[in-house]
Amino acid sequence: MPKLNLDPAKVTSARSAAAGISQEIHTFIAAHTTAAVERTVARLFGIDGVDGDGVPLANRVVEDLVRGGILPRGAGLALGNACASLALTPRQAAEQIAAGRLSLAKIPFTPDKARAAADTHADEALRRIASQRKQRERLLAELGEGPRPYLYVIVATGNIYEDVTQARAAARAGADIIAVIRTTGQSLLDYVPYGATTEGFGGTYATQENFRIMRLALDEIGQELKRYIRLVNYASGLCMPEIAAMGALERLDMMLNDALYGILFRDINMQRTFIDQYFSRIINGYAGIIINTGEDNYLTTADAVTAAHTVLASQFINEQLAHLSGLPNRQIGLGHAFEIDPSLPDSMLLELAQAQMARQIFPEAPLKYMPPTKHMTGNIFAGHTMNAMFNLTAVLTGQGIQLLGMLTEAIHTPFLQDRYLALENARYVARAARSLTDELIFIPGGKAEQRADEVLGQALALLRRVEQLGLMEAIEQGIFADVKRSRFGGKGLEGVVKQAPDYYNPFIVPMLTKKHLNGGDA
Amino acid sequence: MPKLNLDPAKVTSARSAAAGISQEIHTFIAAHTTAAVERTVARLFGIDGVDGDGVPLANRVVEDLVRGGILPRGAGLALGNACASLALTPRQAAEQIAAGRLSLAKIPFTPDKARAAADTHADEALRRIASQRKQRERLLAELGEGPRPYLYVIVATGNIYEDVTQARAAARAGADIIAVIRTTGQSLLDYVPYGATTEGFGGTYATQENFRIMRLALDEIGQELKRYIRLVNYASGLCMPEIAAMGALERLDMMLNDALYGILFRDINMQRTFIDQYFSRIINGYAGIIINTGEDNYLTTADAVTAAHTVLASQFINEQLAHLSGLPNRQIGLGHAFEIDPSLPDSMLLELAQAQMARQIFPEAPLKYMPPTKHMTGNIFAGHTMNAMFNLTAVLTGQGIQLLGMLTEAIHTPFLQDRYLALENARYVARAARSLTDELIFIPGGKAEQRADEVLGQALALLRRVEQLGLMEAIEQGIFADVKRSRFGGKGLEGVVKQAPDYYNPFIVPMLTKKHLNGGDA
Amino acid sequence: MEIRPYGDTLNDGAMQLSFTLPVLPGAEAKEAAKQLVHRMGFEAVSVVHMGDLGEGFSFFVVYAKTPMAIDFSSISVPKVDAKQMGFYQINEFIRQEIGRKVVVIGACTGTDAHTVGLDAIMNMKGYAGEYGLERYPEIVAINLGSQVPNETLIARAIEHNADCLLVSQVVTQKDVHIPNLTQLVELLEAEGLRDRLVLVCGGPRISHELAIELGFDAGFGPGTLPPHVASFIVQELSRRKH
Amino acid sequence: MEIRPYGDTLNDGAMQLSFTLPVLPGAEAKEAAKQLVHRMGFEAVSVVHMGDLGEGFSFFVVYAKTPMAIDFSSISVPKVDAKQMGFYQINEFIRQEIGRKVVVIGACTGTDAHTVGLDAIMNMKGYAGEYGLERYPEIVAINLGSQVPNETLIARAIEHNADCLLVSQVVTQKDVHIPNLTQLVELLEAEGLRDRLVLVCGGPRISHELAIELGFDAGFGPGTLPPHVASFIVQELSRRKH
Ligand code: B12
Ligand code: B12
Ligand SMILES: Cc1ncc(COP(=O)(O)O)c(C=O)c1O
Ligand SMILES: Cc1ncc(COP(=O)(O)O)c(C=O)c1O
Repeated sequence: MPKLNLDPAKVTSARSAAAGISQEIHTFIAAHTTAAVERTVARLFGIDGVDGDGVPLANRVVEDLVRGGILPRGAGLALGNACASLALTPRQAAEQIAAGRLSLAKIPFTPDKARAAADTHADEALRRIASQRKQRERLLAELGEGPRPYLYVIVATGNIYEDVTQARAAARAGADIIAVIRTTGQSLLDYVPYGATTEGFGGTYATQENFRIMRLALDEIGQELKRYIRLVNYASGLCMPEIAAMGALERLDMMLNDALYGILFRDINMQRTFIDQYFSRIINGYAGIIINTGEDNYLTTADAVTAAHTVLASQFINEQLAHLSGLPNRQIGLGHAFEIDPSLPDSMLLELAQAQMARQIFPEAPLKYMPPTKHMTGNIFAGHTMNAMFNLTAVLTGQGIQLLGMLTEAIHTPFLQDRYLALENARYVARAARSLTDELIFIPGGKAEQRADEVLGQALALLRRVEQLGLMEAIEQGIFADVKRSRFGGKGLEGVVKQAPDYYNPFIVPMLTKKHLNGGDA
Repeated sequence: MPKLNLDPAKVTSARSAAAGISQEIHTFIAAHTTAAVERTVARLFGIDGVDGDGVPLANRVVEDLVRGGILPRGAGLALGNACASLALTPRQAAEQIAAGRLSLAKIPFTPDKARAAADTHADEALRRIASQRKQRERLLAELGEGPRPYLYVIVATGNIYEDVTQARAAARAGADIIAVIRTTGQSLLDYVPYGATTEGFGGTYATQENFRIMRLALDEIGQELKRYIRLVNYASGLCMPEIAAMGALERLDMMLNDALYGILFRDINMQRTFIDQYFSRIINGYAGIIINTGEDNYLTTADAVTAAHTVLASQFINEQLAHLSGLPNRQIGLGHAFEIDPSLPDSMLLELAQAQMARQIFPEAPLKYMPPTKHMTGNIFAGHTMNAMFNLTAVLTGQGIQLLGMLTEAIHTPFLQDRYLALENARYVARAARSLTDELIFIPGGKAEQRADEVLGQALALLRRVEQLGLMEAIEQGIFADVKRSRFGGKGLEGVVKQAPDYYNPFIVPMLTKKHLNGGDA
Repeated sequence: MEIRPYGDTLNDGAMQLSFTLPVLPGAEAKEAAKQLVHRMGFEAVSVVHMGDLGEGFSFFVVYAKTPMAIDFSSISVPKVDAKQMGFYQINEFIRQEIGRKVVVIGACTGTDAHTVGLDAIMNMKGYAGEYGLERYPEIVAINLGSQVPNETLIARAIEHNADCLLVSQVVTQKDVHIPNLTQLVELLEAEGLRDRLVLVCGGPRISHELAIELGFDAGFGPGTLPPHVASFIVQELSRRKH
Repeated sequence: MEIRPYGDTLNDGAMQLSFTLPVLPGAEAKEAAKQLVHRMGFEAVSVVHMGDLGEGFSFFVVYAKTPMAIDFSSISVPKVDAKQMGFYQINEFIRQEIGRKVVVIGACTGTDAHTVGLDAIMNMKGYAGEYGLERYPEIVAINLGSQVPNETLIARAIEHNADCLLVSQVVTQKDVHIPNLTQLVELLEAEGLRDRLVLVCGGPRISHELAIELGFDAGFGPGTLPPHVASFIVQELSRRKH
């Protein structure tokens, strides 16, 4: 569907406003850390597992740092110090802490040794992640993958073993990507649950063991089908960087990771989120994981026609923040959605214009295109038709990642048959219409072009306003998604601390510089 | 969806080959008549009803003509003669014939009086039909109609009263056109059943009373909805002109009427069909009824990709034959269909190319576009998606009449809910995409254009071959739909007779010259 | 009046079903599908589609006829007991019959984060052309938003001396809403607050009947508009006063 | 092995239904839909959509759970009793075991004009990559086409001294195929021809079971290929010879 004629000057201005916004927030981020960031360092040092009360050891470590007042120095140094001083592995140290037999603040601090030990332990983690990344590349080369847009479906039974059955069946039916949806409420937990789980509501707990179980299942079926099947889970929430680390270790391929989602939609404190997303994205970037941003969510509360520009503005911000975390464009799966009220005339024209506009403004990004959800009703037949129009739009505009709509969207998380029908719908439409992408063009100056120009103009104006206000202030004023959040409100603020002058996170630099990944960000 | 670049020379050549084919057949037609044609004259003279054995009076009259050896002179003269000589109405004459009390051949023949009486009785019929036509025009002006493409659905319960319920519901759900499908087997009856009927299989008997019942129901609902609802039935079969006459009298708005359908798909003798179709179309033309040709049927036995050109070739022939019957382009609803195997790549591209090609080659014809049928399966969900793609193609290429696909096509004649879902699907797609028609263009020289050119070229070659062979010979060779029919085989040959030198059909000239329709064919 | 499903002939009993069976597709699977539907009492069972879902599952589309009928005249549905009033009428009613502002607190409770439905009822801008409760001059509407623990909701109710609680529950997988709603009633009873409050819940799978069953005063499902809810609240408050 | 429908958890019994009731949409109609499905033995009945079909009809989409299970191991499906052979094998079999050409006459009988299915089995060009019977050197295949009265079919059978009749029935509305197929068997029996012929029917709603029930020797449904049919015919002929 070649080229809407967009004003390149507007695109450049919008991008530079977003860069300004991101830079400003980055100054704040760079001076802070959070409980979650430090738990992540602990996890990457190999501190997995829970104590007798089921509390993750990583949490025990950070509680100990807080108690000892040395969280601002970072878990890396504290653990490095302990390991070096006491000749323990980080895991052993953590177990002793959990048992109440060790307190990190009480160990005399020898900065150089601490730092060296931290770097050593970090390096081990980096090697594990790098090897997972290389394994992905090997498998992709060996098995190949489906054509774009990749077909993305969710499993959400609440039980990881049922999820496996459903995921394997979906892969057979043509899915390229499986996302294991998370149970309600997990994003507000300030720790990551542990082990294989079978009890979730509207989704399945994100645990490292669940990641591993699903990765194994998908690798198996991928071998059988001779097609690499990608695995997705959610980073966003109070444990954003921790889950990103788990994903990196277990070779997830994509992660939901939005700089604003937690703030706006989960009332997580904005300072906490900004700091957490930065490190989580560094990890995603290093691991070769594609992030999925959540702009689709705006349109579940706001109107898709009048709020279209907020999606675009947020995409620009997410892109710039992602760049600061070292994510290359091809790992930035910006989100958008087919959510225009189907009772409106021209809804298909407007959707095509919006999708094509996003495609052109972010040409290298594997855009993640979300199906109709809020206008889906219990009329599964009408819903299936809407999904067909969505599938067509995704193919015609060359989206990167196509999350398939379910005919039962308004009813329940997908049944096995719902997902199958969704894949059948998408595959038929893609097969029938794929080459129309190169066959049809928009007339110059037509309604589609006018609409895209209008949305771009509004997004630019919005970004300029946000740049003036600063992002935090803008959110306080309720500029995004009609939601107002205070800088000091929301969940998780207590986990935010200013970095001490000698703060050190042994992962930031090597990850940003793509250590062990010969060929830079390859 | 503007303009494929088609070679106008090929179009002109194809049209002129079709004109040659039609002219040749017309010479044959003009020298013959059939039992059905003469029954039609009798019917138009007001000879409705059945005798004690349930045999239609019109059949009794023609049997009498056959017995008396005067069928070649035509029922018009014979009845005119009887009425003039015996001071009877045609109906009274027919009743006496049926009672065995009168034989037309036995009445001394006074040609001038006979002809004058025939003209008088014909004129009454012409006035009735003309007034129905004007009533339609009045209602259309008063009530208006839906936007194009008109949404066309079928009812086929077998019971005219259930059909009424279903038709009224369909009109409320957005249908513009209701077709009452005929029971299996009716097209092979050499008479028209009588009265209201409640027992059909796969459809409902076409009777004049059933026409009347449905017309009334649709007029009522049209008034309520302030939208004129069109009524369709089938002419084709052994009673083609008779049913056309009934349709004219009861203000049907469209009739299935194809010059070749009966020959190829019902093994009706070709001579019989050619003669019958000529007069039936004259009646349709005079009554302002849009004909629907049946090219879609080719694709139920042949492959829609490799046989695409046979559809186009047949459209050209149907068009030219229709012109010879005095049908203006805007009453020629040429048929075609969305029948490409959905498992093929690019099916949507090929369908769009074909539909757009037809649209351009017959710009004034209200093309009748048929939905997928043969690739529909019991998977109603997959079928509903195919129907959505069909609906989109219909809208994008500006078809005139859009026959809606049913998700249960492979299962049963439509349930109330099936039709509702079909209308909902079509209305959504039209609303969403209507303005894309003007927004998207095919790239010049692309696959769609190449495909259209290929099909046009093949159709031209085929038409040239048929022109050389003559249409009858071509059918004998099995050139259409892979079906071979002999000139002397099939049903109904016995009803074909050569016209006597004094043969007279009092309807041909006034109908062709649109008598009583002030303003010519207006 | 006995009624039956309708396909294309009155009382033909025609119905469409689709479902999955945990067996590989094949003649036996198809027969199993047919027998299963037959065993449910259906007649003329026609398995029109069998698809391979993979992993040893098959998908079926079935048409069948039920001989079952239902006496439509005997159906009665418990309905929210309140006269429908509009925005102006409701405010006037409060002024006349209650004589002070009505305090309403809303929340999506438990882990539910679906605020759109509750917002439709409460937000200033309202829904489908009807103002939300925040716009009513005689109502003090406090929307606590998403993922509010029952305990927090009760604490706020006490703090603001609320007249009415509005609870939204949208996620219903594995019936997660039932214990959550039940727990709220139990907590309120334990605190002796239940009778002081008009207790209302809503959501796409909530019916008035279910709400009553769970110990609420009213329940509102899909398509609810703010004045429906407000009408009930104020009339219930006035009833209790008298 | 007891099996139940599967939604997202083994044996959850989840099924989807849709149907129409002859009542206006409304709370009572929805309740009627729910009760009807409940009365069929379903549990957890959720009416997720009610649509207005006009003329006093409502459309419902329902999800519900059935407690019903089926013992899969007890299912047995009568199958056409013949070893599958290919084109060459079949012709060889005829040469070896029958020793003369086999005469097969096919027709779409009654008012049925759906020839595609029968043609798929008989036509030279065949279907889905398999030659039709006309291509078999050892078979004389005569296709009478559509809308053939049973009487005509029998007359041709006598005329050609047929070994086998192939009858296609596609239109099944109001079960019109049943009397039509039954009448053929009766006519053949009356003429004393039944046992001299291998009698086969086919069509999208024909199963082997139904065919047997109606007095045919075999029945073939959707997806049948020419060699399936030919394998049966020749083996049945050979069985009868011995
Ligand atoms: C929008 C949406 C979201 C948004 C919510 C944004 C927001 N701020 O609300 C986002 C994207 C965040 C989201 C997330 C999730 N969602 Co969600 N979501 C939806 C969706 C698409 C629409 C819901 C909606 O807004 N409806 C519109 C409103 C107006 O309708 P309503 O809620 O019925 O409200 C009306 C009435 O019910 C009533 N009402 C409602 N509440 C109340 C309260 C009172 C007191 C009264 C009087 C009346 C009343 O009045 C309202 C107006 O008429 C539905 C699917 C669908 N199409 O329905 C899924 C859906 C509800 N979500 C679902 C799920 C599972 C989730 C997740 C758990 C998935 C995941 N694991 O990530 C998450 C987690 C959320 C959480 N913790 O709860 C499932 C629930 C399945 C089930 N039956 O349990 C659904 C059905 C989708 C699906 N098929 O999987 N979701
Ligand atoms: C093509 C078609 C037509 C074409 C037929 C052209 C032709 N020459 O055959 C035309 C357009 C003419 C037509 C007309 C009508 N049709 Co029609 N048609 C269809 C359609 C779309 C496809 C059928 C088909 O060709 N299938 C492909 C073949 C290969 O499959 P098959 O028949 O199942 O055959 C396979 C097996 O069953 C088996 N088999 C079949 N026969 C035999 C015989 C033997 C001996 C053996 C061994 C095996 C065997 O082997 C075959 C190969 O595997 C179906 C809908 C659908 N998608 O199924 C409707 C359908 C069959 N038609 C239907 C109807 C009602 C009609 C009409 C009566 C409508 C009308 N009133 O105008 C007319 C009248 C025809 C008549 N007098 O019978 C209904 C039947 C409803 C019902 N259940 O009773 C259907 C289901 C459509 C619908 N939903 O309304 N139709
Ligand atoms: C970016 C992003 N993160 C996370 C989620 C899910 O978050 P939660 O688990 O809080 O519902 C979503 C929602 O789909 C999302 O878009
Ligand atoms: C032109 C035409 N006439 C008639 C028919 C129906 O004829 P019959 O009643 O013989 O099935 C069709 C089939 O749909 C048709 O296309």
